[in-house]
Amino acid sequence: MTRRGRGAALVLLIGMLLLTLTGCVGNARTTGAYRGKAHLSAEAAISSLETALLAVQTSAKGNLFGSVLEVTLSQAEDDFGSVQQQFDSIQPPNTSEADKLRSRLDDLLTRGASTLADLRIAARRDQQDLMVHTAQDVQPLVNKLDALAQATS
Amino acid sequence: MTETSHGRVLDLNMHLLDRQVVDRDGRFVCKVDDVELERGADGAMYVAKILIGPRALGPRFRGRLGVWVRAIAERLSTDPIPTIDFAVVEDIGSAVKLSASLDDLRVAPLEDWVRDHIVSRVPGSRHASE
Amino acid sequence: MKLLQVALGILTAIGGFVDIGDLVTNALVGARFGMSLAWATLVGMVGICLYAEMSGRVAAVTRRGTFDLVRERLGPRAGLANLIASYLVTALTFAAEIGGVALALELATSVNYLLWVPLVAFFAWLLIWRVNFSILENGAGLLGLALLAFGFALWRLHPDFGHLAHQIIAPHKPGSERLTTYWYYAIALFGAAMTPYEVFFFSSGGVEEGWSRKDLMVARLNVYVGFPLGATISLFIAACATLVLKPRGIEVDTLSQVALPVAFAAGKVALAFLILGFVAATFGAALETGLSCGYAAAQYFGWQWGKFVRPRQASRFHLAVLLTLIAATGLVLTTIDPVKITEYSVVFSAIALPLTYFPILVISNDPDYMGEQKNGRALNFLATVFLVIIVVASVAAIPLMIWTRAGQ
Amino acid sequence: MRASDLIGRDVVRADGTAVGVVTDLRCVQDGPVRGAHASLRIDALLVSRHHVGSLLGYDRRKRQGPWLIRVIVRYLHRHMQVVPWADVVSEGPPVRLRG
Repeated sequence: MTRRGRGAALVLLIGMLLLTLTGCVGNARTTGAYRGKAHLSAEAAISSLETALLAVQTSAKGNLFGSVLEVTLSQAEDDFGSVQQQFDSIQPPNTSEADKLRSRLDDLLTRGASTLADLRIAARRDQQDLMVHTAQDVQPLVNKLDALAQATS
Repeated sequence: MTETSHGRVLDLNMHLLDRQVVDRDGRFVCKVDDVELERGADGAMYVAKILIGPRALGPRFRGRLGVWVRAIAERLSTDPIPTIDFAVVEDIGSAVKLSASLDDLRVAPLEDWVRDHIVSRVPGSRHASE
Repeated sequence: MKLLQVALGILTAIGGFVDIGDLVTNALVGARFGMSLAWATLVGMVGICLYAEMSGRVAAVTRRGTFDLVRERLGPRAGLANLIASYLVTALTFAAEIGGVALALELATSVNYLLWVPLVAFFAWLLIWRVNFSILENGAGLLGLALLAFGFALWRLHPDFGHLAHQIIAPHKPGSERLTTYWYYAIALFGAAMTPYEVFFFSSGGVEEGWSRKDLMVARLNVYVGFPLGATISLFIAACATLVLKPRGIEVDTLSQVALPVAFAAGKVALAFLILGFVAATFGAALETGLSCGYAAAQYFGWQWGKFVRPRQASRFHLAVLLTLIAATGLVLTTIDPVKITEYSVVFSAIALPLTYFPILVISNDPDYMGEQKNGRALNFLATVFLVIIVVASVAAIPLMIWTRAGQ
Repeated sequence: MRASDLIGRDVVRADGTAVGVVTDLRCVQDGPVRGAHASLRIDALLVSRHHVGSLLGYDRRKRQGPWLIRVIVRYLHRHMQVVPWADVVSEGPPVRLRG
């Protein structure tokens, strides 16, 4: 490779790296693309909810330190929050199907976020029973997100 | 490297250039960044000195990088390029072994500067690891 | 006494094998692909054994460090390009390890990892500055054995081992994943198992300790027994994730998710061991990567390097390590997720691998240097097969990274 | 003159036809004593079409393994020749050979 070629390759590499690192969101021009993004968001949301649920279940068995529980829940909440934020920032195409999908997923994400916040609060206050009780809301949410993910795949 | 009837044979680029130089106590001195050739009285060319440092290595990078390295290094130092005379070379093996001591050679101004101005000021720099 | 020494070496090799890259990548892949990519870890394991054995032998016979020889065989220009690339990858891994230690401490204390980062960095520097190398290596390696908690958890999960084994032997890509993503993660696992810094570090240690041919037998034993057993821990991590995380649809992007299966299956004591193992493995690897950055630069330029001389006598080496430490710590403090740094660092390791593997392969065949100790025919055949694999993985990695948007 | 000035220099015959570039300088340790040992005398030039892979050593050793690398590098340097220093008329650049 020539010197110039190598320099160009390096610039290209760094550019591509930045692109992948920032993981840009942007617009979804077609309903199909929007469905694809909704699908990915639903799956990521499921991952965070299931993580929280697994942590609560493990903690209820007496298998988890308080510190690990707290960290896991707050990370799950953070991840969930960024999924929600990313999905909200996508400009949906102007179709009724997209609008319907958006409101459905948006609703689930809002409920999920508040459930995760409740779990984190209960965990920090050491209210084990309340936490386990709140966690009962997670499974139905996951099921609905799963149904949405199936429908958009 | 082979021995012939009239002396050892070695390929300069492959067996000498870029090889580690160690002093008589096994301490690392430098790399053979380049060597100076001298024309003998008989007209033949002989290896005279090891050249050290960015001003020796820079030109070997070739191209623009070589020019840059050399230009920057020349701006930073106007002293003559550090050298080691081949008279103190004891052996050429997987390293170039000298018969002299690192302390007498004074060929690494950057090492001296970093030692005197930075490393020596950090507590514990004079002690061996525990 | 001799036996004890050999056993200690092997145990250290096992505990020292796993670092943040193995922890994250194996759990991540297990949760997404089950055991269908375990073959990549196994291929990487064979590769690192070959590579480490050759470079250990080269170090013992020539008493020269890897980059010393790289410059000699590739010339100053290609050698410099090689140094820069390998240095950057190792420094990136260094940052990932520092972040990993901080994340593990966050799990133990629930204090935000960013507050731990400066402390971890300072402590790492202090140990590099003051503490003898074998203590560092053995301590981190032995404590790293606590990661066997993954094995205990796996046993407690009562899996159908036959089924897991079948998934490994007859890999089948999950239908929901694209083929490009599958191959991208195959390269990531390969890079995680075959990180170049392990080899710089291993052979530089050999040069410093003045290995002779007799020590070579012990080193070989460490490699051929310790590394495969260490790689088994990687498989345990993947299996735990396969059994606990995958059915729940959990995608791994935090260290706590790596730990959850163990707590879930084996309880608090196992979890405590695991966190200890996290800290030891990542901290040990942080020291190794930090030193490796210094080794690489010092060996290329011919500076005095190493832990056997006083810091005063290896000023430029210690300065290089310190500057790298500052840069790596700075990178982690930008709040880029250390787990993300790790995911990239393993792929970049795979990309940079041929740069050092190739010269080592050539030198281990050099009759001037190696004499009777040069590679045999069978080894050369296997090493050439791996050269092809390594080059293909390296060349394919960047297009796959772009195509799959880094495995999304 | 530095060794690096000579290495990489083009080599031409007296009639101006190109021979290749200098890839290495073959030395014999039979010169006048310098310090405790005889000096290294440049005895010959290794001349090939280009540099790539020359330092790996396969161009001058017939049996160094592994096979795959050897075959490739030896093919790249199939035109390599050893030119005695006595044949050099001027060091150039370019290096001029007699006859």
